[in-house]
Amino acid sequence: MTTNLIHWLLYGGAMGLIVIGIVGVVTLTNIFRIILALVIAEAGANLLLVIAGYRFDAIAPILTGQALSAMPTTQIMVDPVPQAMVLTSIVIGVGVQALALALVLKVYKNYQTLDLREIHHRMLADIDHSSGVISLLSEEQPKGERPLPEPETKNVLNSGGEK
Amino acid sequence: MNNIAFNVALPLLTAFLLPIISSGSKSATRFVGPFVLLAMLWFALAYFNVLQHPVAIALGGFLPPLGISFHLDNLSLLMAALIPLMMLLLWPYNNREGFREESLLLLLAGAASGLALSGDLFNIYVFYELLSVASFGLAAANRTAAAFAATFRYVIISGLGTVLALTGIALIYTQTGTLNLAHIGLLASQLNNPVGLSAFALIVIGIGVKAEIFPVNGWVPEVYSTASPRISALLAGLISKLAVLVIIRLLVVAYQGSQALTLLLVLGMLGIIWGELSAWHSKDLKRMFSFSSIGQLGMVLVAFSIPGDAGMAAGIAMMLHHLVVKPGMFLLTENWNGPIKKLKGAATSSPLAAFLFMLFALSMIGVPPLPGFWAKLLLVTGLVEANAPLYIIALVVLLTATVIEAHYLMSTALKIFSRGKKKHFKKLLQTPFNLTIATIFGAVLLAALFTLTPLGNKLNQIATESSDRSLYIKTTLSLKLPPQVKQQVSKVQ
Amino acid sequence: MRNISALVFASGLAFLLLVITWQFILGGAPMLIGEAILQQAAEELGAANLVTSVVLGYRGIDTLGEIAILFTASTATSLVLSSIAEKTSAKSKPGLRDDGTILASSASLFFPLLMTIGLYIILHGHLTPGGGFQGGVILAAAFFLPLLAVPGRGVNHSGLALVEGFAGASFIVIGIIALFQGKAFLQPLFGHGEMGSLLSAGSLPLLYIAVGLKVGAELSGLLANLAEPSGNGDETLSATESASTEQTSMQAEKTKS
Amino acid sequence: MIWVIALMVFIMLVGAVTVLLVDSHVSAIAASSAVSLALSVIFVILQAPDVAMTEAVVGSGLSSVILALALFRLNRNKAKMEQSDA
Repeated sequence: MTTNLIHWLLYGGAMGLIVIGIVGVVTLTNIFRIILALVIAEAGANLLLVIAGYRFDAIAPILTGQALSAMPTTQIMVDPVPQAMVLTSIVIGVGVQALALALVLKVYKNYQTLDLREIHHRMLADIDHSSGVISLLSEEQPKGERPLPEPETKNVLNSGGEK
Repeated sequence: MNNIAFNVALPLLTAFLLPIISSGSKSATRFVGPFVLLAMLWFALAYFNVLQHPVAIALGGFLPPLGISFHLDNLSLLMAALIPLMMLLLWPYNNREGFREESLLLLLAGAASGLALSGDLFNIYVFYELLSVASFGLAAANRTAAAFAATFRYVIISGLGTVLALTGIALIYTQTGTLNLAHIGLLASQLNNPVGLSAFALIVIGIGVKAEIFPVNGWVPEVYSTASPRISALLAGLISKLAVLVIIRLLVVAYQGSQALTLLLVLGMLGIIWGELSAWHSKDLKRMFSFSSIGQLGMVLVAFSIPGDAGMAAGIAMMLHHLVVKPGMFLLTENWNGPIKKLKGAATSSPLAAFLFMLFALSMIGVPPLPGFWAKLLLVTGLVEANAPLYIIALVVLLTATVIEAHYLMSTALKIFSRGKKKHFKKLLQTPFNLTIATIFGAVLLAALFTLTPLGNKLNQIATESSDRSLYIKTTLSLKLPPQVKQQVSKVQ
Repeated sequence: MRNISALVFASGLAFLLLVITWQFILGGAPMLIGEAILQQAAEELGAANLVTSVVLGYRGIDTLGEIAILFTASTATSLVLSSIAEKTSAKSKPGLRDDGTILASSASLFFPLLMTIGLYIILHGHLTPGGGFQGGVILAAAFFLPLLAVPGRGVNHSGLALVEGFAGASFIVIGIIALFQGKAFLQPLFGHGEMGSLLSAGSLPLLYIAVGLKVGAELSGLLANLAEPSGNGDETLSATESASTEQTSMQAEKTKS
Repeated sequence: MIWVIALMVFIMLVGAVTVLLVDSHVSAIAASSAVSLALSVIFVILQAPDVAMTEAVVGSGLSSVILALALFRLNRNKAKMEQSDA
């Protein structure tokens, strides 16, 4: 009974973290917070992996004391493979997180906002601008809240070297 | 004999050392990258010549289900050879800013080779992540505000995909207790349940971020239109195919049931519809090509969802065709950056570019003698022969998409060939480099036209080989199953 | 509209995951390769910590990929954060607030302590929990602490790059040496030694030292990059100026040549 | 042991929800750090000392430092901007 309960708790915890994290990534609008949500979802996936290698009444996969001389050991150990995988994925997660934060810094410096929707609109406007197409999204935008940079009407292809 | 590992080790080694090399001599920095790529090409081609039947290589000297193995067959070696080839074509030879972009490109090459060769699920995940992070760096390398914002969205969508893929791998591990693809294939019956199938769905959507699969391709138009055309060409042409390769490996080896195929079919159809309709509406070339890339990859997915050799052949043909055509098209946008309306008169300022555009466009639509037609023909016959309601719907979607494709590409072509002011496109003559590369892609396309029969034979051979599930399993596990695993497997089955 | 589709996606996913949880076989996974590795690893590799045998032995190329990912992330981060011309020198701009001498002296007190702990953890990676990654992170902390305490102290980026490059290269070179000895790529070298002693498990401790140094150097570089201000925004093209980057960069190239 | 697990799972989930809902960024970073700490306790219980150590060092240490540094720079940018506005 307790073993069942522990299983449910652990699986529930892992799945809960993944779901909370993904819901956060999908619904949040603050880009700094989105990164935090992503970190949480990753933690959930890591926990799921470690649970996959767990066995009851087993010890950690490290040989100590007597076990060192008496190989192969008689004691049951937990699976080392998922643990190695999780080590890898934790470190990967931190690398991606640092890169994402660097991008956040740059995006904030350029657009002065952390709101993903606004950033998205301004980015699309920028792309339209750079490709010479007038914004297609003007009807979707909250009118009057903040004006978009006026798209230039002159030909971008010619104005390239002017700066 | 084990030197295919160099294809992963060499580029990574060079990338690690590049900062040191560049502080020593700037000119060495510029030559070492292409040199390493040439070496990779040589290793891959050397194997390609020798290989009679698929082989598996145990890395670290540990036998496959325990250690990690590389799987070498015609398909993976073809990709392993195409990676350095494409990189050489799209290498930033005129880059004078520093070593970082070269370093990232080399890391991309190493990761891509690993992804193409690896036969281990978690190893694939690691290389996929490496591929992602390198492409983030390259996508942001333009350093404009829009590029940073687009890359940020790309990172977040990829991060989401990573979590999903990792969850999928964890689920597969709970069901089978192994990570080696061939071993998973051996235990495929364990995966024929809701958990196994949802693991497949999670991995497809997770890895599908790079393959531009329907629900997770929001980054595509933004990144492709903010990154430099060379990087867009690389991401759309090569990297997306590697992600597709992973998906079909998993499909062939572990998920032969119809549900997995249906999932791919539906995702592919949605991709076609969304991509082609958006391309139809887009007003500038870069975004039109990005959206049409989504549509094309949808077609690739639909092709792979056809059961049996026919689907495999059609899929590989579509894949290779897209791999040649789309980079060429992206390279043309360097000079034609701007709204389609303003492309008037482009043909008079550079007839060669206009001719290339026409060639690529016609091939992509599938006009008879061109290679694109034969690829699409394989796909259509495959769909007809599959003869199930869903496949017929897919056929209708495909043909409608082709009509839409023809409409937007041809109306663009009309703009290009119509009369207009010549002065807009003066720059075209000043940057002949990208045009040269695009010409090479065009030449490859034309060369394929004249060698259709041998190509078709080779294609069929590759397709039969790579859709053979038992061959894949036998190849890897013939390296001898460790005794404990053998016992357990016999117990499970 | 976008929000609704996102919510539908998320709730669909949540439902899927919950269904999966319901379907789980309680009582654990089959553990096919795990069991086999537990049986063989000690004999094959001679490392007391079996997780280390998996990380560096059975799945060595994963670890190579992983340090490559860290390297890529730090390269990409510096590409994103640095200025194009790389003219702004870090030393002229204090990154963080000055918090006085107590912090500074305690930081320099902590430096050798953290270094020792980090190196200890790296060196005993094949015997006890811990290893290259954990030790590397602690090394990075040791380097970063003085930077935090004494603002304005620049980081020796070229030194870090040197450590980073050679540590990463030596990991691969150890792998290639095995190849030249007629073994497989990344196959452990040397004998096993006596299980449980410091000098055991063949080349695994060497690999872990390489991993530790590389992780430490890379994370220090990452932290330093994030802590240092990279100019005042003049280096990136602002929103309105970005209209024709490609053309301008082309122009710039032309003028250079 | 079951109580420890239950407590840690509870802390983890509450922390995760806090990360999403709390207003201040600093609190959110603290909450995510708490999630990592609870997670590393669970890893210890699950007989994964290596992973627990990594999670404690990387997840609740390094990751929080990186986040805090980024936040620090964001705030400084904001302050600079407000100055120039005024």
